[in-house]
Amino acid sequence: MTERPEFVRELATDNAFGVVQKPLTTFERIWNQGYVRKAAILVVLALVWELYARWVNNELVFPTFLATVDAFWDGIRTGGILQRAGHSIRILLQGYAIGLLIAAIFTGLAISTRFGQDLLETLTSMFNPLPAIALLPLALIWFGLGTGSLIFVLVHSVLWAVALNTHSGFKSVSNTLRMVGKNYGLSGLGYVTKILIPAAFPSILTGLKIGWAFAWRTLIAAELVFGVSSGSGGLGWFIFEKKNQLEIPSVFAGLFCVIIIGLLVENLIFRTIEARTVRRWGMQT
Amino acid sequence: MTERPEFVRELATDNAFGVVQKPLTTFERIWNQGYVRKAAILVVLALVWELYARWVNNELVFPTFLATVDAFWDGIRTGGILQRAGHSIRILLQGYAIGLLIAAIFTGLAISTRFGQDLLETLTSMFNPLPAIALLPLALIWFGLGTGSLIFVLVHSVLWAVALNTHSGFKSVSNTLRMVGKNYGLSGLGYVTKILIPAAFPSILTGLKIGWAFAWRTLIAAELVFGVSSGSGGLGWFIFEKKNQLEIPSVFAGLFCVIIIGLLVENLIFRTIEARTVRRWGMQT
Amino acid sequence: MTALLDVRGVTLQYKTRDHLVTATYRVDFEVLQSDRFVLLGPSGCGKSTLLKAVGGYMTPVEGTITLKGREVTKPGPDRMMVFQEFDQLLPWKTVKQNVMFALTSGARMSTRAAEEKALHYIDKVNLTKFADSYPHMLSGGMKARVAIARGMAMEPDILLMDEPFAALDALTRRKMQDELLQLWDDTKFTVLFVTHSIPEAVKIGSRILLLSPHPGQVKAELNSNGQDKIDSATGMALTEKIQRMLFADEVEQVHD
Amino acid sequence: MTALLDVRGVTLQYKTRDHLVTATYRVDFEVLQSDRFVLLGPSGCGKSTLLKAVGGYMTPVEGTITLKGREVTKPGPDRMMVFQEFDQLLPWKTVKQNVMFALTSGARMSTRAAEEKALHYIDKVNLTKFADSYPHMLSGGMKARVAIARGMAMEPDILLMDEPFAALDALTRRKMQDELLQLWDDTKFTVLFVTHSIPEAVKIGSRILLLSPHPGQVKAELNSNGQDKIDSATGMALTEKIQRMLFADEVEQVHD
Amino acid sequence: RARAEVNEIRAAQQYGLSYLALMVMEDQKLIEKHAKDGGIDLKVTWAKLGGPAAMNDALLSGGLDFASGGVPGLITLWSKTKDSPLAVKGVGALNNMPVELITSNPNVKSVKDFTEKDKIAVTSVKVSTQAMLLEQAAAQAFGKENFAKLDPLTVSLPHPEAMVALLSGSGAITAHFASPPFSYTEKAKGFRVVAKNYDILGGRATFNVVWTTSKFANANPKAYAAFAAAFAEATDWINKNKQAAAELYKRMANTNETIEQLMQMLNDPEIDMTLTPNKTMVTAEFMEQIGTIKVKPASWKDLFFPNVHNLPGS
Ligand SMILES: Nc1ncnc2c1ncn2[C@@H]1O[C@H](COP(=O)(O)OP(=O)(O)OP(=O)(O)O)[C@@H](O)[C@H]1O
Ligand SMILES: Nc1ncnc2c1ncn2[C@@H]1O[C@H](COP(=O)(O)OP(=O)(O)OP(=O)(O)O)[C@@H](O)[C@H]1O
Ligand SMILES: [Mg+2]
Ligand SMILES: [Mg+2]
Repeated sequence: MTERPEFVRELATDNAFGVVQKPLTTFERIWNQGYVRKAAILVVLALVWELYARWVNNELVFPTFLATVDAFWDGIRTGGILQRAGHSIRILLQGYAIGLLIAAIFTGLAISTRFGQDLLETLTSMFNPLPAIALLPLALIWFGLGTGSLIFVLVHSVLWAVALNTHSGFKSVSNTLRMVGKNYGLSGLGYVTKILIPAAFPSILTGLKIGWAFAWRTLIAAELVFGVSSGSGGLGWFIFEKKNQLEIPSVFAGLFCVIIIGLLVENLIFRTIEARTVRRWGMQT
Repeated sequence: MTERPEFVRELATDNAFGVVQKPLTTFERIWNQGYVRKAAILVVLALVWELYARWVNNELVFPTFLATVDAFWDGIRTGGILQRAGHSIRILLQGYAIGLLIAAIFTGLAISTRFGQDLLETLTSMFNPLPAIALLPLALIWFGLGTGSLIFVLVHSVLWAVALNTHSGFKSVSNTLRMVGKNYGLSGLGYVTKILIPAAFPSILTGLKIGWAFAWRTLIAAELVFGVSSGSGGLGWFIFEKKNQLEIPSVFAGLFCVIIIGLLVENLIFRTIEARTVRRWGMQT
Repeated sequence: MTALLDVRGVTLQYKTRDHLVTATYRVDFEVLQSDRFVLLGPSGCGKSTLLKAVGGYMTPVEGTITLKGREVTKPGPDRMMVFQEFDQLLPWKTVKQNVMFALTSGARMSTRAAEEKALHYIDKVNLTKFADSYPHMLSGGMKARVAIARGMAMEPDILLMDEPFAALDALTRRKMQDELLQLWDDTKFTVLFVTHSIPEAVKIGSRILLLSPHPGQVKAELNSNGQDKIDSATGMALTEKIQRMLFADEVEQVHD
Repeated sequence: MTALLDVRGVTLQYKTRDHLVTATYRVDFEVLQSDRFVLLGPSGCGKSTLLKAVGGYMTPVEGTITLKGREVTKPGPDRMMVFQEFDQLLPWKTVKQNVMFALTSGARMSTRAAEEKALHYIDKVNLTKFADSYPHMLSGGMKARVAIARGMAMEPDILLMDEPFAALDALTRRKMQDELLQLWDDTKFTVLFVTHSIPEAVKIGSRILLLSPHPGQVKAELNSNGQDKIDSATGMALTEKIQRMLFADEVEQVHD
Repeated sequence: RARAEVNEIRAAQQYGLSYLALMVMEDQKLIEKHAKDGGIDLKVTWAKLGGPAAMNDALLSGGLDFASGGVPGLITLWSKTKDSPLAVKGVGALNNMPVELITSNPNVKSVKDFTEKDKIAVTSVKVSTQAMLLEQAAAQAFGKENFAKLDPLTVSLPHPEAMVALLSGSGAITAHFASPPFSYTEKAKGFRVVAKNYDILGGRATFNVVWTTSKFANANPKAYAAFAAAFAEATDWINKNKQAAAELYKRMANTNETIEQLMQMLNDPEIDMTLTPNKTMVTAEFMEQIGTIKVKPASWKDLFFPNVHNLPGS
């Protein structure tokens, strides 16, 4: 084995470090756009819906995609589906916000005292499995009929899911980060908001998403049961009414509206938050 | 400033390192038991319930805790509340299991391909906000009246919450652990089960808890819609029946049963899992 | 002159479900004002644990830790800590924000003053170009340097450093050591320093505590003037003396 | 003799939302069978990145990496990696299980054989007493040693080690270095080794690659026989020669 | 060639004494008996459903053969399906039952006296039988075009909750459009009846009906005939054996109501268990007037299958 020669080299200068990119094909470049892929998925789903509905061929049970879009369009022009949706969203946001607030208080307590943690765990395991109907009597006592009761039920559907996720996120925060936070002399609210919340943000975001979805579910279902007075009424009521009149395409139009709102919220709001926070911070890939 | 003297010491022998404990008072020792604190919380809650119900003083709206326990006891002895609960739990477990399975498939896809991720994100944001009523027509077309449809609705309530949590957990797994897993030549299923799942276990556990709770909610509510086909019917139908018979304490006894099951499952199953996994591994405090 | 930090008979233990680990056993030492106090000892002997106890993160099962005459019960910004772990930077803040945040919330400084100071120390650790990068975009050594900058910028009563230079290359390490000594010359702060390197201990420390292997007990306490002074009695350089002391029981074994 | 590992004109870049960081620029080197190849360079110069690229975790934007004539495209157990990070152990497995798992899934060994081998190497890194502890119960240096045991137990074609000894005290470090050389004597495996310590590079390495500061470029490649040989031309010891080369531009600055 | 008939039929009840006839059919296996008489073997599956939504979906998707519910529900279904092969029609009525608007507000003597302060509970706003009765009452009181005048006062509330809310005097509602047994309890507490379906519709009126699709009836004439015969026999049996019927109900519904309470209902002269559809056309005409259905049936016989055409319906 001959010894390899040693060597010393000159370095390239600073301005030589350009970006070197392997070129992509046009298809790759387009396909790399998330919204293109998602749009493709949506188109396929719509197609499957259309074809399956045609095959089922029962407008009264499962209308086609086109009939639904038609009814949706109609609902926008004449049926005030947008006002209905607006009405629902208004209530939803109130319930969501209050739910988040209470979840914040509970998890704040739970993280700072052992008793708070026991309390949160016990309450969550007790109340989370209870359906909205179980709250009806209390809701009626406390808020009477109407928006108050609806919001109460919404809070119930948001609160526990968000609290569970947030609390579990808090508990998973690395010991080192906790120690760093304490080192700065942070405690109580400052510690929670400046250390725990950002550190547990991926979990919290998931909680927010789940809470958001379940708030919708609950709202739609609850509008049928709870104190809808005929003047107002949101999307849930719209769906129920149309269902009773057997205007099934309109029923699906109502649900379609929920789906669209879901897609918009996910892609405009949650994605943006994700990109600006956890993704940017390297906390999620 | 006088220089401090240097020194060299003899070491104590190995057997000197006993456990040195500061003694705890009896109260502290008892209070340190989690179940004691939780029992205390439960007692206080029961007391609050009892007192508030007495103050409201309206058996038809909000029966007292004692009346509920009485009715629960009665339900066990004569009303077959336990069989009803058993019936519900059987269906619930089926729906839960299937939901978990599908969630596993979806997240498995989502973590291994970019397209899978888009698919999961899109489907979740579309379907998660839809209430069970929206699935009624499809459920009936596919499964007819009966358990099949109930399970379908249950799957819907479990699937998305679990998938969201699991997926977000997977995405938060540290880059180093991912690289270690890949280094062992793991890929596909092995990579997911041996690296991602344990690494994301805190998130997954939260998903399981939320899924469990929402399965209950959905089941109770769905049993009202789907009712009973041939046979006894579950807890949801029991509650509906009793409500129609205005036996409000029995209604609360049904809900009480749900609460007790919730507490049992949390404290016997989920706590144990937690203690044996994430807590033991130092992944949660 | 009374001690700034007085560690007296401190036994530290970790209790886990199935284990009880004694990390240090009846350790005592005194750190005086403006000491550069070095903890030296083999891996796993309880150096980090001791530092955490001084930081207020652990309560001794036996013995007391007093700082300026008051018993240490909880963490605080008067004892700024540089941890051994790479994940000690807040991932949601850039390099600059990480240092600034320590200053604004720990030292209660105004944003402007904090920014100026932060940039000053970031420059000292040679990371000006990366001031706006997030921690996950840094190499291991760069993260360590940010933590050092953060610790130094705080200018605390006592700085607790756990192997801060372990991830640094020879050149950067020397620079950082010099910066630390420079800063000490300027402000005469007190530092409690854990290291694995004997030459570093000799260079940085004014007083060196040697710990025995797990569980850590005090083996010796020595003075240093930073020059690897020759011991008059034995004629050995300090480095060698320490080496002998630490490796005493092992030398034969290694040569087997 | 053809190269086992051939790194040719490799440029590595990190693309983030608002930054593009070039970590290494057109680096080439060849690692022969049974080389103990050391990467030496200042903090942030791209050593870890280079190692990750060889590990198959990063694709060069320019240039190629070939192992045994085949281009590296993905990670695999033939290139066992010891990372720089402390969190490289699977937290849900004990020390023993961590090593065993690598063997059973990476090297496809039977459980019995894996257990025996795992215990053997755990003993070599002096952690027998902690074989049933979980990683979160270990000190920084102990974690590093488990990772070393795991890497060595795998006996891969090529072992990639990123500052494995940085967290170890002088004594433990020396022991580990000796173990590594001992193992090399036995099995003549190939190792690609990143370190910050020049003496360590000289002791461990048979060939040393010097990298320039960020972004890393090849500055020199030197031979070593582990004895800190005196260069016949300049009369300098190898350590000194390397020191000069690395610090060349900086010496005045440091002395300012 | 006649296609072979189904060997299983599925029928659904809702909760309450209204559906007693169906319970009798289930308990005494009357359909099976009549099927055997007609020469086929039939398995019958009974479902209990909580509400009309599942009922409709199940029937229209083919998961259910016989559904039951209120009159407006049948009329809507009929109108929506009359031009399709499904063509839903009634098999027969379950009963005539009084449905009464009961108020706790002493100032309300008739529907004209309701003010914005009042809240009227109906099972669901606008679409339920009760809501439609209220609209008809309003149309009679304020003129046809003002049929919706009282709608803003209505709130959706299931019967049990509504009754509790009324009795508890919480003020959440001041009136409840109730059916037995809830109306009994409320009247017993001294609350006043201000309107009643029998007055609004002009006589005894059908409350609940059983229906199926023409598709099913045409394809399975024997099974249909067996159901119809069983239905008739069950209705007959109840009228002849009230005590036994009450006991049967108590057993089947697993209720704690006493036999006396049940007998009180069965003996109530206002309640008839009869197959004959009554006043269905009044509702149908009203629904056409307010545009809920586009075309009304030419006669009540359009709404029902021929097996009840010989009865004195309306
Ligand atoms: N995930 C990342 N995203 C963006 N840039 C990165 C990332 N990881 C490393 N870098 C950059 O790449 C360069 C080289 O990093 P690398 O970790 O390879 O350095 P290193 O030589 O290992 O340094 P050290 O000795 O400090 O560990 C650094 O300038 C760093 O800022
Ligand atoms: N969280 C923990 N739970 C249980 N035992 C622990 C924990 N952390 C450390 N130990 C144990 O305490 C002892 C001392 O650990 P420590 O981290 O203080 O060592 P160290 O001196 O800093 O070592 P190193 O130089 O390797 O960092 C070790 O034996 C270790 O096993
Ligand atoms: Mg340590
Ligand atoms: Mg590195």
